[in-house]
Amino acid sequence: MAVPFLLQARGIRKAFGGVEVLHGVDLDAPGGSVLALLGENGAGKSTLVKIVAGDYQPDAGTVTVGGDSFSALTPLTAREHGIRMIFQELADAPTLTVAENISLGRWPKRGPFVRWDEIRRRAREVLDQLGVELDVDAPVGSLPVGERQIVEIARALSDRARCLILDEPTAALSAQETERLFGFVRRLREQGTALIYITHRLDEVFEISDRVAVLRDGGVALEGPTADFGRGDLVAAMVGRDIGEVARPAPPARVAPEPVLRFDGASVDGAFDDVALDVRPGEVVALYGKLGSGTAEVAESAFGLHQLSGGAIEIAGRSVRLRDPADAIAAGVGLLPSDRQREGAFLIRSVAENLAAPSWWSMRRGGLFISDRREADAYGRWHEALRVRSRNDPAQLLGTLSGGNQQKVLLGRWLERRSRVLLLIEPTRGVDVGARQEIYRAIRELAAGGVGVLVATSDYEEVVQLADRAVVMARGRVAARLADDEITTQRLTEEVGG
Amino acid sequence: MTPVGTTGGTAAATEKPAAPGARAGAGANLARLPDIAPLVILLLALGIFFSIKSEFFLNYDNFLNILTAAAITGIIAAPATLLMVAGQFDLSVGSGLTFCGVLMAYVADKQGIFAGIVAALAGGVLLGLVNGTLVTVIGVNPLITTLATLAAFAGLARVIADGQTLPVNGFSSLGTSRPIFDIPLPVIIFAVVVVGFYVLMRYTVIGRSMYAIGSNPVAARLTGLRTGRLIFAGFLLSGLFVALAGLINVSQLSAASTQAGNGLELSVITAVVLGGASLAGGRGTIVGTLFGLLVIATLNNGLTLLSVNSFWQDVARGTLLALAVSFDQLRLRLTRE
Amino acid sequence: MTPVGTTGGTAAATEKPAAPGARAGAGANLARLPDIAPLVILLLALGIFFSIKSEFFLNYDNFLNILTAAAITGIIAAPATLLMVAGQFDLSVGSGLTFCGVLMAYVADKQGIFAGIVAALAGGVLLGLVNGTLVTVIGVNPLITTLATLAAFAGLARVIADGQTLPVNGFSSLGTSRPIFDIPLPVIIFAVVVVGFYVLMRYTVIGRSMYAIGSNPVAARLTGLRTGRLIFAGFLLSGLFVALAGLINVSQLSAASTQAGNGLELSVITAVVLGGASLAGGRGTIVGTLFGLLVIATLNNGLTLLSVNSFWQDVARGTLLALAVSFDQLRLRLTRE
Amino acid sequence: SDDDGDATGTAAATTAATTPAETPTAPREGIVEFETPEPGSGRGLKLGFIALGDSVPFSKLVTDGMKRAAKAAGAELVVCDSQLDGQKALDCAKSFRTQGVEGYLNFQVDQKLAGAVCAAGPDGPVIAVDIVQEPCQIAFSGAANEYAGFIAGEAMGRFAKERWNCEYDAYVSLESTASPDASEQRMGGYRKGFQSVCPGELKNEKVLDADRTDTARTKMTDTLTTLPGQEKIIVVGLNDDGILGAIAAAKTAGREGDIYVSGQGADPSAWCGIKTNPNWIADTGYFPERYGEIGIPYLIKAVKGERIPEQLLVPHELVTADNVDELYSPRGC
Ligand SMILES: Nc1ncnc2c1ncn2[C@@H]1O[C@H](COP(=O)(O)OP(=O)(O)OP(=O)(O)O)[C@@H](O)[C@H]1O
Ligand SMILES: Nc1ncnc2c1ncn2[C@@H]1O[C@H](COP(=O)(O)OP(=O)(O)OP(=O)(O)O)[C@@H](O)[C@H]1O
Ligand SMILES: [Mg+2]
Ligand SMILES: [Mg+2]
Repeated sequence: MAVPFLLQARGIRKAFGGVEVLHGVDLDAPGGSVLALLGENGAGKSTLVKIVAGDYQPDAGTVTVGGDSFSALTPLTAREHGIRMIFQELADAPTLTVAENISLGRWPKRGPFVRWDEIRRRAREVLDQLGVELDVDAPVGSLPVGERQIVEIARALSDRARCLILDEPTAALSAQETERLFGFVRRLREQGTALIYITHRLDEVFEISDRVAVLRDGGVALEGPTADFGRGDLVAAMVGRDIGEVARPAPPARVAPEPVLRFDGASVDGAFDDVALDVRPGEVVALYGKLGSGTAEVAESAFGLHQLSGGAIEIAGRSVRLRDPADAIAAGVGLLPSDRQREGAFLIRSVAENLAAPSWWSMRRGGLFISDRREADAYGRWHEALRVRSRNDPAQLLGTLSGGNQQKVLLGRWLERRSRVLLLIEPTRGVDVGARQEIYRAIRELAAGGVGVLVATSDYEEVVQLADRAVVMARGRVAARLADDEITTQRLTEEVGG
Repeated sequence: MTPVGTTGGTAAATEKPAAPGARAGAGANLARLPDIAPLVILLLALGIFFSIKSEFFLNYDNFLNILTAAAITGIIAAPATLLMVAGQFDLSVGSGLTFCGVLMAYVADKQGIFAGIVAALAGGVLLGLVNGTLVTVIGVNPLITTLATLAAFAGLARVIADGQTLPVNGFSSLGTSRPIFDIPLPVIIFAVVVVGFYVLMRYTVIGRSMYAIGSNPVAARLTGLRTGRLIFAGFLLSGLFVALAGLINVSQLSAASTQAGNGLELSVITAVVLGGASLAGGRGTIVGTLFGLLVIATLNNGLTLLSVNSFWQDVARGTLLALAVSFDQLRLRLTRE
Repeated sequence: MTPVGTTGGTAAATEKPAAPGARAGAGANLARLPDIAPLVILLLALGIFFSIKSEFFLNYDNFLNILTAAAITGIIAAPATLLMVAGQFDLSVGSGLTFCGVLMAYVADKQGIFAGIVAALAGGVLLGLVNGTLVTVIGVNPLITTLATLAAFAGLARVIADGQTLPVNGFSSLGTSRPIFDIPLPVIIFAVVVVGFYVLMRYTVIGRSMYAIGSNPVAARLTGLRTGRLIFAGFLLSGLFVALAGLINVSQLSAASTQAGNGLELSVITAVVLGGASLAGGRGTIVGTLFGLLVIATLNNGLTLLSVNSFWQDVARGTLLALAVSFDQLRLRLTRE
Repeated sequence: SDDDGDATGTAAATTAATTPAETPTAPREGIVEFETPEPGSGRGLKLGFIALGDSVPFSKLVTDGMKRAAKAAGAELVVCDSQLDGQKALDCAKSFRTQGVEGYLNFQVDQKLAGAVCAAGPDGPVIAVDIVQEPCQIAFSGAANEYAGFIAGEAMGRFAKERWNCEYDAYVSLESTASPDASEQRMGGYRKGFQSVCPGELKNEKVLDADRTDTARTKMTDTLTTLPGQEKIIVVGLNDDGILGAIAAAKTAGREGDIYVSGQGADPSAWCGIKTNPNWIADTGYFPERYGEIGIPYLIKAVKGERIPEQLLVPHELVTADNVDELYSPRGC
């Protein structure tokens, strides 16, 4: 390699439906270094990298890859030039096996035939390197999201990329998996690969990146070596103001004595065992554990998604048997699922409908009627409160919002529903730092208004910033219970185990 | 993040529920009008063409002929649109129509007209129950389910009628009376059904829920919608309207034929899909279906008026259908860029 | 974390590609065998039942009758499976078969048999080109596209034949010769096609790409697969095999009828879907389709041997179809819990 | 110049084909009488019947009649429904061979496909039913199409002459592209019969492809629009289904009195119309339920090696309001 690899974007412009998202962005990603790309939800990060990966065609500008310039790449030309991308949302083939997905689109072949043995061997090899154990013959669609994300990463790593783009790859990964991914990223950097890394987690930026670029208002707001900046600089560049330090919430003003949600020795076969837990109106309880520790299943079983094999669940003092989510919702429970697009979003419907869906039956008038107006009003309320970045058009399709903003709309649907119990699974996954604070504030306000909130999360910062009490889980069992000042990053990491 | 592939435009993508940025659904108020624009233009073009070519085309009577021809298919196409919006199909409508008609004739012969009507409606409900149970309780794919009931109910109808056309006397007013402005009753019923489904789909919880279910069934369940019940209700509605259409058909012909509904499922699906509904669910409107029906009925009517050979009629119908949709696609492509 | 909704089992979810926890796809080697198990059991049960009931059932000749009856549908069902795996349909196969047959007869009458064969194949390619272009280049929904070509090509066939059945002499060996073990050539061709598509779908890059496209077209495009071209090729293949089936049909009947392919599209889809392919794409195998075909052909054959009234045959066919798939669903439900 | 879309062929309906040497002037040649088969005459014989498509009412009546006659004769009858599909008829023939059928009646949809079906079927005598089955048929049984059309056409002509002195407004012929041969013979017979009373060119002739009730209704509705104000419209059809559709169209258009109809078959669904509708001028009776009383006895004879006539035509009857009660038993009119 005489000339080191360089990926260069110049003057990239892109508009959607008349609204320009990128106003002429320049970006350099040299080989052998990691560029962190930051920005608020909807700033245009994904749009920019999709242009580089050939998924979107820019309205203006050029992309230069290793010396060749393009006014528009296609997925195929991008791939041929060594560009690989891990998309923010899963882009896998659910009915195909893990092995096939890892080799998707470039199956090893002999003549016209694919080499199944080689496909499996390759898959095992990459997965070994990533240190994960997965059945390579299982259909990807049968795996949990986190594992699917790993398969996506394995795919991008399984052949020699000259430029690898990772769009929020760690959103669904455990700390351990994240560490392994970073190991890989470093190795690729040493091998001369150009890496673009998009994240909302600032500590990751400092841990892994060499350079940083912040997108704001359609342009690059800040750019330079990571070492030159502090956390505050980055946040300020992203949101245009300083949002201050992470702090523990003030203790709740008023907590009713009677729990609104109670797990009494509850078990679900194969997921969790003998969990006891109270959530009282007015408080936020965190259920902290690594991916696969059972935290999500605990929350889901209070939403009627798993049938208890033992113990009981009480809501507002009454023992309930929840056969399905409709039962749970009728009992006043709301759930924000972990896999936004698959389990929460109506992508081809409007944001207003998405927000109002669980409330339709109580919004109706005169029998079964419902009006666009009332839906729009509901949207108006939460659009403001949650600072959703969009065209502020209730009829905009949800699928055209950025990922983080979709998350806010889906959270808003339970705020609108006025649930007594909120079950939030990874509520700020993929949400930017600024908005994260907004969401935390909204959650705290809800609690203050008498709602009981249970947050299942694998993000200890989230626990620290949000929870009044924390229940730590490991391997399906409660490992520790922490309250108030006991909730520190350190304690959490300790209790959850190596 | 926005699902990838918005600009793609390979057709493969267009049918996937997750394919975003595809044309705006019915929910987007503004996006709606343009959606059926090409159908409206096509309808106008056909109207102008046939008016020039045939002196009989532009005429109140003929206008009613067109609507009458569309009425039976239309009455069934309305719930079919609702089902397709929820990501479901009902292929059993044709044999359902036959079955209900035959049941009516058979019972009416023995117990009188009123009992016959009740029997037909019960037959429609039965069909809906069977389809609904198989799809929502057992979990069988709707296509297979309704292919199975398509065969079974056609057979049952023939068993009941012993393969014969059964005459029905004294029951012609439903199909042939013209209560106001000389408009045949079936056309009025058709209009009421269209308006009813327009309101249902656009302004009621049930309609909304159907769109939600079609656009993402898992998410629909997780927002508390009783997806099973709602889909069940959709199949019941379909059965009920099939029975209504069967009654009208019997009344118009004063007889129940075991061939009456042959091929109806294809006409219904053609109209619904031409009207913009997506097989993947989540998209489609009753207004679109209405225009789909009108385009097809106008085409058939005009070609008959011009005494076009039936073979060429098929060719013309197929070609026009392809052209219309291609044109629409190209338009979308252009406006998007 | 487990995707929520896994245990749900509302049917609504089962057809969505994204539905989590849905049954394992064809790609999973181990999951494959059990998938067709209920069909195999059903086939055995039918075999035993008919063997007891009719002395003529269990007999080499009758066995060949069953296979011959399945051959034409089967030759078309193979590419149809490939298309469905890629998330596409071809409803134009019936009129395509008619069209190619008529073209063969028309040209053979003027230019000789060989020219006729070439014409038929060209006709199939033309059909494939039209479908492929509309779907992949223009981006029209495959259902609409092939509904349009269904009408247009049926019309064209009738125009060419002037509505008549055209006799074809001196071309019977393709359809009726029995080169080895007294097995009719169409059966041998059918077997070769099945094996060919088995290998194609299971072991070649093209086959796997089709699964990827059907499973998630967006992902397929993003990994650089030429989705448009591949789907185009799928339609071309479909057209080509339709032509082959058309030739066999003409050869068997020594004539080309303008009714030859009526309703074939439904038989093909029934077999493919019964065989486990999903309308949403990404799932389905040629072995499944083969068993789907055999179940239907055996049922038809056995019921005819028992001289069951054809109306009851319809009822039996529909009911059995529904029962078989329900049973399969219930089994899945049980094994999952 | 005809029309329609779905030439689905389902109602190749009261179909039939070449009845050679059938001319209106010598109408009754080849016509035989119905006879109840002699009990026991068929004992030990295995006979076959390829049905046209029992979803067509006419075909179902034929099938049932065949079964009755075979039972009366004590013969085993294997019935196979070809569902209006040549390919299925071929499967039926093969299956007959497998089952050792000794002789069969063939009512297969398309005479041009007969060669292949003959070749695939068992050896033994074949009697064609309504549709010629060259080269293997030893006899043709069933409708005398041209004659059947002729007698109804003649009756219609007489009506037109008496009522309007042959000054009618239009002549609408409901035909079938799905079974072109039968259609041509039958409707040609109509024309000849009509013209034998009202000579000269037909006035304002319209030919519609309308062999099913629903297609006939749609077509007739549109056609009536092109005949505004006309009150003397003659409508003739190759089956009663089409006529029922035409009447429905006229009724819906409020012009029930403007059309004067005649169909073929005198199916049960037509009896009340013939009896009570003054505009239903005449129909031709086909007696499909009694086809078996010709087909089965002659097939038994043939299997036993007797010579039988080549033409076994049905004794058609002109059916009008005057004789419908004698010939049939219309109920609930
Ligand atoms: N297909 C589309 N159609 C319309 N608007 C779109 C589309 N894709 C993106 N947008 C808009 O472009 C803007 C930028 O979106 P993008 O997905 O690039 O944001 P992002 O920076 O990746 O955000 P996040 O951090 O939430 O992932 C958003 O306002 C979004 O609504
Ligand atoms: N999501 C839904 N899907 C289908 N049917 C529903 C749904 N929600 C409610 N229903 C039906 O509507 C009826 C009344 O609903 P619900 O119990 O929500 O009324 P409500 O008590 O007035 O509501 P709320 O307590 O939210 O104000 C019930 O019979 C129920 O079957
Ligand atoms: Mg993004
Ligand atoms: Mg309530």
